[in-house]
Amino acid sequence: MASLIAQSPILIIAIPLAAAFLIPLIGMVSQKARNALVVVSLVFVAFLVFALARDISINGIHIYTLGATSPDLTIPTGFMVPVRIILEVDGMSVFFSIIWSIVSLAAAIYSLSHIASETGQTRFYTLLMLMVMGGFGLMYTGDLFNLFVFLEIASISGAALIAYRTKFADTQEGGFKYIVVSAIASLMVLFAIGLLYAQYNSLNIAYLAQVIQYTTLDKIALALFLIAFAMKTGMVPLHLWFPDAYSVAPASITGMLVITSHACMYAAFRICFTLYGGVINAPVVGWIIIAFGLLTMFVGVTMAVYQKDVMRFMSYHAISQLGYMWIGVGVGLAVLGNPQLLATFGRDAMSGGIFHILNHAMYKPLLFFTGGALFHYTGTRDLTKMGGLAHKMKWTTILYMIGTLSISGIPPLNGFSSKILIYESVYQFHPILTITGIIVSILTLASFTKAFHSAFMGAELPEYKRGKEVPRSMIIGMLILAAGIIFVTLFPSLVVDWAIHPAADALIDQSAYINAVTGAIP
Amino acid sequence: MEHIPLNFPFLAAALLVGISFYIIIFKKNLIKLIMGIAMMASGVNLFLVALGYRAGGNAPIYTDVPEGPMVLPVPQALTLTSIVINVAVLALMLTIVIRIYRHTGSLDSEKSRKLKG
Amino acid sequence: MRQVTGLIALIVLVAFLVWGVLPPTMRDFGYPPSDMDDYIIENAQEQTGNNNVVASVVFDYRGFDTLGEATILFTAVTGVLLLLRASKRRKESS
Amino acid sequence: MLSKIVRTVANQLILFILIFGLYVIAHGQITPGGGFQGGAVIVSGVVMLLVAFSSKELKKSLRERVLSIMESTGALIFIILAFVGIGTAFFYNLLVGTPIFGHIPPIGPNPGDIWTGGVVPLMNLAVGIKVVAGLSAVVLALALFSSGEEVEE
Repeated sequence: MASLIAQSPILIIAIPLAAAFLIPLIGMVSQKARNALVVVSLVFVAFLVFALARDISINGIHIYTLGATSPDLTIPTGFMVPVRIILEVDGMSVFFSIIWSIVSLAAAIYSLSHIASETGQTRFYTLLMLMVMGGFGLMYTGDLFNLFVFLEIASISGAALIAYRTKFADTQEGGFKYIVVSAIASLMVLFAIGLLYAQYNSLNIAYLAQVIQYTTLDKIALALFLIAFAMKTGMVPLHLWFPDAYSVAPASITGMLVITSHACMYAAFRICFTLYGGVINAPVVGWIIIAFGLLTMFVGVTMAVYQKDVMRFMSYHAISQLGYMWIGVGVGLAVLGNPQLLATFGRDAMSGGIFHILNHAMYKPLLFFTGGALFHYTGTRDLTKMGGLAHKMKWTTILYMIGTLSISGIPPLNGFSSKILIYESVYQFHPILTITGIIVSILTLASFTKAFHSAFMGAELPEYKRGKEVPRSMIIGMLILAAGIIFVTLFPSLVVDWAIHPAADALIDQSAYINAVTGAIP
Repeated sequence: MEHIPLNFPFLAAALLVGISFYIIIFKKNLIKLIMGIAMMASGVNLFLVALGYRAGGNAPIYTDVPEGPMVLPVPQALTLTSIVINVAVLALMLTIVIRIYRHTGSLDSEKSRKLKG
Repeated sequence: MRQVTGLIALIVLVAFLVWGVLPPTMRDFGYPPSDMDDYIIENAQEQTGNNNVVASVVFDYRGFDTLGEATILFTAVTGVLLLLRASKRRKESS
Repeated sequence: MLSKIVRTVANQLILFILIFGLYVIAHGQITPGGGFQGGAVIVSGVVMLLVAFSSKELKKSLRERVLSIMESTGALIFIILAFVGIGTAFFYNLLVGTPIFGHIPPIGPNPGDIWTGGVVPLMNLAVGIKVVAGLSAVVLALALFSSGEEVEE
């Protein structure tokens, strides 16, 4: 067991990868065996993630050096600089990977019947496992170039999966936009990595954080990193591709894409707090992030009000919700250099932003999954053509209501607990942030109520009289996420103490991350 | 090869990236867009491999190497990785464009934009 | 409008890139800092048994990147074959 | 399909391309080259065949199902080679010092010994298989699709 935990960072990445390589071979023999492999490997990975999380909460940061004579040997004997690729898992990484493991498991189970009528399922599951692996790699790696590689894996598989339903033209366009945006973003990341490598001759995040000097080149690299990751997360004004890509993918993939954008957000935090944490001009960068976060929040929700397509409508809400997280963490970044302010409200603001990531990662995929269920049942995404579906789709209706109440921040659901944490803390930074947040929240509730009314309420439409509730595996997939929401709702303080605060502290405490790698210097 | 003034190789890489940005922002044809991205990738790869050059260095392969310093191996490895990655991205992009062409009969990014926000 | 914003973004970006790679900001071409690389050049033969230092970086020191790279190729191939698969609609028409 | 001259020349030339590609793959640890480069060389031969013959013709000898199996196998060999070192650490090069590819070359410039490199030559081979299969599949699928053929499920 101890050695399993010692090896777990690499196993969490390598098991989905090995499964992805095996799926094409097994898929030729038996479809059931293939589906079983997908679910079993994801369950095992989720188990490993939880075991690793428990270990990290006890023993601190987990290091794994690939190819060294011992996994703990970060720096070769008799040398000062890390040479090999190092996986470094701290509270923040493990927090994101918990989310990713739950959502990917739910998405895989949901897919089992959601795409059951389509062709090319074997390749679909291969790409799904590759995307899972890319996400884990992105969260665990401690090496900049490795981060770029995993970013590419996640985005290429994502693009192919968005374009999965080839018989529609809009899926192809969505996939194309996604891959173009990803390609440009990752090339910008690569250029920035080149700029850092040119000066410090290293690619290790911890070592770079130790020696970085914030020269002009470093500032250009920081700008490139932030623009690229903002582009990938769909921050306004770089959001135009976001609804196009998210609305056309199979619903299970849309749920996973939401978490991919969170993973890119994680990468942006990693760059700002860990890589540049010691030298960054925090108030300026913090205010820039807050300003764009506000814009994102507001533009997202106002665009969402007009949407008739259920998936586009939810995509714009996803953009708007991402704004909350940027604001929460942005406030934390803005006061990073000031320990007193950080203690009074900065840490709480960051915790609020990170808590909101957890909540959003539960309810937004749930809402997308219910949207997918509506599409599965009616064959359309147009809200105006739906109506009276509550009569037939009882489970979906209940799950949609849970998601709606949660996203609008209605007490006592989990969306409320994170939003109140953000509101209280950012109010001390600047009241306007809280006021905008509340307005956006009200608009969110209004538009979701409207959508609920038009899809589920009213008389039963004649064309939807026949037909049954969606298949069982789709409901199980949604129930996993609903269970997560209910768990967080019931035990918010437990979750904050065990998951959120360690994650926020891991971001603030840059020196722990550095020492874990370079502390071994004789 | 003595000292090269004004960092010409870096400048060439930066200009390649700049030209590719021009193509990506202003050209409407999807194939041209893809060519822009391919060019950007070349620019970044050129930049990476130029980072590893050491004045007067040999290739870092010990088989029958002449005396003298060696150029840095890591940027070459990174460039190799990056080239393969870009090949993969381009293949997928071209596939999707072929699909779009099948559906809409056009390669104009303005015409094929059916989705309106 | 789109043209103007595009042009401004382009000029700013190119200006920053060019400014970034010219001498005062960027180090001179051909004289890189090389702690990590010197270690690899010196020890590659002994530690990995490779004459080709690049191969030892690609497959040993940074082997995980190469696994990722092979994975990306695998992903792209799977994606291409997935997207070019015979859809049901095409079967009906042909 | 091009003229008979082109087809005959292509038929002869493919052998040389194959040999050169295999040479580049096999000597990856001592000369410039390796799995990716050698694989790309061989795929260039496949592209030549594709130009000389038609994609329909080529499909008879290169089944996509076979290519798919080859690609998965190559990738699996690679990841297994990475996994065998896990007793020490993932990607640990445990063949160095053993009789199989384990010779340690004299430090400094030397004429080169093919039995060196540990797992590197094996990984080169795995990557070579993978690249050949993968890129051929892509090229073939694109060509087949453009000429209106069905691509195998």
